Amino acid sequence: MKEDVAVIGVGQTNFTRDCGMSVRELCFEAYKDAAQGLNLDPKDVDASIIASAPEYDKQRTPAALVSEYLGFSPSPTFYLETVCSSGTTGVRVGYSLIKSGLHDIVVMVGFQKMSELDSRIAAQVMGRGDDTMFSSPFGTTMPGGHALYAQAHMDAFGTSEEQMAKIRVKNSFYGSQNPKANYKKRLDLESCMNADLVCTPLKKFDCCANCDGASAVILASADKARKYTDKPIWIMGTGMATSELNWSSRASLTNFDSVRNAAKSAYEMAGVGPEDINVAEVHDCFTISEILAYEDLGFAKTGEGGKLIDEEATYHTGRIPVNVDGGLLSKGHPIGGTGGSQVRTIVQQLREECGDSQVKDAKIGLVQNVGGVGTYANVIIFGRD
Amino acid sequence: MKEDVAVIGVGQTNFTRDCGMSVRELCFEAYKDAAQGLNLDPKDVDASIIASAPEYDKQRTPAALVSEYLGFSPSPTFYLETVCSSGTTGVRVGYSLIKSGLHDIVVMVGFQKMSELDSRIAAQVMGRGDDTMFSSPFGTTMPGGHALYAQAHMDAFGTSEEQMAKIRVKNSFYGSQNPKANYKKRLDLESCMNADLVCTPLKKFDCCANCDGASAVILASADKARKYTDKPIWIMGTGMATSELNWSSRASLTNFDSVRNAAKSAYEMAGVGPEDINVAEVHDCFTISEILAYEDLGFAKTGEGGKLIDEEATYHTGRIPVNVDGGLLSKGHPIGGTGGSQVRTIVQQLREECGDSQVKDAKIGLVQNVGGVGTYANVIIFGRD
Amino acid sequence: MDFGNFGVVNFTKQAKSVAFVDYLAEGKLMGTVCKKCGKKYFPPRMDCAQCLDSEVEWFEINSKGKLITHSTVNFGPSGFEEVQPYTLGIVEFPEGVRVLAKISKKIDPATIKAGMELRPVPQKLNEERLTYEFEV
Amino acid sequence: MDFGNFGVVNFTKQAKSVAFVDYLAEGKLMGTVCKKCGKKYFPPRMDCAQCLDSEVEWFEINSKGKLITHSTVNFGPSGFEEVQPYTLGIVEFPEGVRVLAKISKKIDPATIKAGMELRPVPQKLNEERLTYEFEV
Ligand SMILES: [Zn+2]
Ligand SMILES: [Zn+2]
Repeated sequence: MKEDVAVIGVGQTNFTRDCGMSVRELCFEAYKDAAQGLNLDPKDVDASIIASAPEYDKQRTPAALVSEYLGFSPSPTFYLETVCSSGTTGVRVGYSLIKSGLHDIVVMVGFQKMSELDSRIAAQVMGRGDDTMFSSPFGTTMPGGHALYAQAHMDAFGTSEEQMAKIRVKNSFYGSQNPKANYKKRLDLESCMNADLVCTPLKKFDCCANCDGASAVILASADKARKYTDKPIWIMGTGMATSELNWSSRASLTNFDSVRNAAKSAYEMAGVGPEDINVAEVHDCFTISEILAYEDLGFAKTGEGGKLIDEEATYHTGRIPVNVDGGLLSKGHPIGGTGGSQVRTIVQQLREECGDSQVKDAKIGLVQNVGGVGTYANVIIFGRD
Repeated sequence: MKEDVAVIGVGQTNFTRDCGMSVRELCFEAYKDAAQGLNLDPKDVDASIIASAPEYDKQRTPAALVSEYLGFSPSPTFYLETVCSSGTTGVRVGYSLIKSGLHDIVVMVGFQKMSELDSRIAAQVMGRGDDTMFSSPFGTTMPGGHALYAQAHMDAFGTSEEQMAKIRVKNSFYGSQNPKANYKKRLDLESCMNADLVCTPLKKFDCCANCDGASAVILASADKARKYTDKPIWIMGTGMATSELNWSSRASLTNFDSVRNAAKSAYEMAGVGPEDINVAEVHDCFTISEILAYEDLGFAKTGEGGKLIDEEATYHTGRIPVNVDGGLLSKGHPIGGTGGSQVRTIVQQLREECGDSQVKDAKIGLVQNVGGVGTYANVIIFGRD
Repeated sequence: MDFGNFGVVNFTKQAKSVAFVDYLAEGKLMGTVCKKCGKKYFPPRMDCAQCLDSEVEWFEINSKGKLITHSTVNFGPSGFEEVQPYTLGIVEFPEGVRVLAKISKKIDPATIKAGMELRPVPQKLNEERLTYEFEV
Repeated sequence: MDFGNFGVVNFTKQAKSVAFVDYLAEGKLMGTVCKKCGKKYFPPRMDCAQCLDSEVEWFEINSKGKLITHSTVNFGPSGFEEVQPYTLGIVEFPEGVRVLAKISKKIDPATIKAGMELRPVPQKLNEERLTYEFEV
């Protein structure tokens, strides 16, 4: 195992519809959770990366404010964004800051406070993540964009609404066991199938909910990692890729090319393949997204993602456990806070701290985090000693 | 000289009050200028970093859009921000992406299109760069923040309004020779001294103007750099630091601690001192800022920045030439576009392409770029073979 | 005309490619092609990423194309309260480009299927605003 | 009360430190001190960066302090049209904190000088909005 850069701490706040806190306070809770037990003086943090999507908060340039509130100043800090995948972009850039020799300890804090926007303005803000000159004028939305992929996947491969519903049934099962999840109710197949249509073919329970939340990941060089923890989790590989933002330019509407490219880079760097992954967190902003992820990450053949959930292979006792913390669908999706929460779950799985949903003998874990409608993709592979 | 990461291309658009273009088109012009003569296929670009301040444009997540328009997809791209120093933060992070081994060629594109906001809303947006809970409620502004430093510096060291005016006289002299500058008029001491007060003690010509503009910097690993150019300009050192955003937390109001910390890191990494710098670009968003920069970078002793301009030591024939392209004061300040333009000037100086304002025998150059009121600081030191 | 005239809601005003909106006003949906390398672009653009060249010609998209995928949106962004639900579709045209637009309400949603033939029809939303949608 | 009640313009509503605004309504300008390590904070905060602890006590700032620097702003952000010009100052208090606020218009601007003694005076801007400014 390459032992260059390790995760030494992970944390998150409760994900909730209305946190009642200011952004700086929310970030503090996530960092405090991540730093727990580490005996890390804030002055030992060499740099911080603050990740979110900037449209939800009136505070301009929050990096300095969060860095100050967490006691990191005067060390460097900056803000970084790839919408919903901002958190893992922060982890990737944090890796490079350490591997390049610039820094030894880097903290990534991702957050979003979405509760102060009403849902229609939120839909407008999200729609502006599409090309505002040529696509937003037609009223494209985040669910609508994923629905275009869902419809194409159903037409091409016979993927069914029931298979999509089964994704949510699984994720709500694990969400009900996650004390930090926003949506804790367990859902059965019938409720998912009978829910209102948001945009064909996606129904209410096919969609994740926006919420408030923050997460933090503490990264360290090998030497420092061993000083602070006896359970370092190593970054084995990181891959990132982009798809064209424009609908006109996308070669495929039945998979995310960005995810395939990112996965290829990450597997190559880590020297492993999909068959070596013991547990994965994937970006299930919609149920269809988890099915696409199965295929794009190589857990299932193209077109056969639906079968994987039919076989219950992605439950924690299955062949390739996925989103056994509730996923975005049940945890909730605080844009900038999401990636760090995915990393947290994988790190906790590799440290064997996951109680009822612990995957047995988990040695290698994968995080896949997507920004926009497959626009950005990060795949990061983690391993333990 | 360490030959790890080189700048192989620099470019910028005209800086102008109203560019008449969309953001993607503006970025294209900057990149086209930077790539001129390089024979670089966009598919050879391994990653791109898009830098700006997000409050001026309705397009959400512009990184994907700009990356697509410039032909870089599917390579990774992300958005990054430290307000006015976003461009150099992008260059620093680009350095780390290459030095870490993740990428070989990284393009940083910084931009801002500010012309679609009226000036009072622009002032509000800029004021939100202060702490929105505790400072913005009092009507703090960018000029106001710098004015607090100017007043303190005058009270502590006897720095005069005339010394500040002389900074603008110098920078307007060089701005009049820069075809890409927004403000091309040459100003004399009298016009500067008699201009209207914006906020005491700063007058109209002590302040830079916001404008539209973009810049691009192409970075490469040593091997690739030599493949594409016979005039690589090396990154010798990069330092970055942050000051508390809150006025209450700042130890000094007569210098920028962030700049001092960033300079210390950059000098150490480069193995040089202020006496080794042949030419510098510093962040003169206000005339006082250039005086602070003289002191914080070690070109003058603390309190003696004003003397340096009295002695005309910072003209291109002087001891330590500073902002011999017009600076922000005359070029204009398109927030995210500014840092890349500073890097462009230093690279052109080290390549000896600067005509009338060329500094003789320039071998080592320095860029100092500040975000907010001394909140973020980048210092980057460049050298030629 | 500027980009503010295009679509139900638009957040952009200035663009070098503003002729796109002027053409729409004349009833034409247009893309661009790079004079140097021949690459076709939709959405239109005045700059070619391949050649870094900015010499382009306009071409019209007015054939029938095939619907690739579609979705009926029941909850739209602010500004779309009055028009929802609406159906979005992506159509591939023989001109070699794909286009996203609304599918006309004249078409019964139950009959909308991948592979069906549709053509783009420029139209006025009101005195100031222009768009295009897909009809049979 | 929430943070929306503080200042001429405020963009924040929710915060754990909202008692700051309630104290202002009672005529008190308050900071916080960490119960564990004794670090004093202004602006107040409910969390200590040094101990990662969230047990704090409030303390009042009501002494005379010394003006460190000041500026008269002639062009303010939107929302400040009616109140400009206004003078901002930073005052260092013997309580061990520095505070930014407006200097009262009762003070002749020509007499404002670094080192002068000022005290913070909480006040109502109107029925809903609170602030504090510096007076002699
Ligand atoms: Zn071409
Ligand atoms: Zn404490």
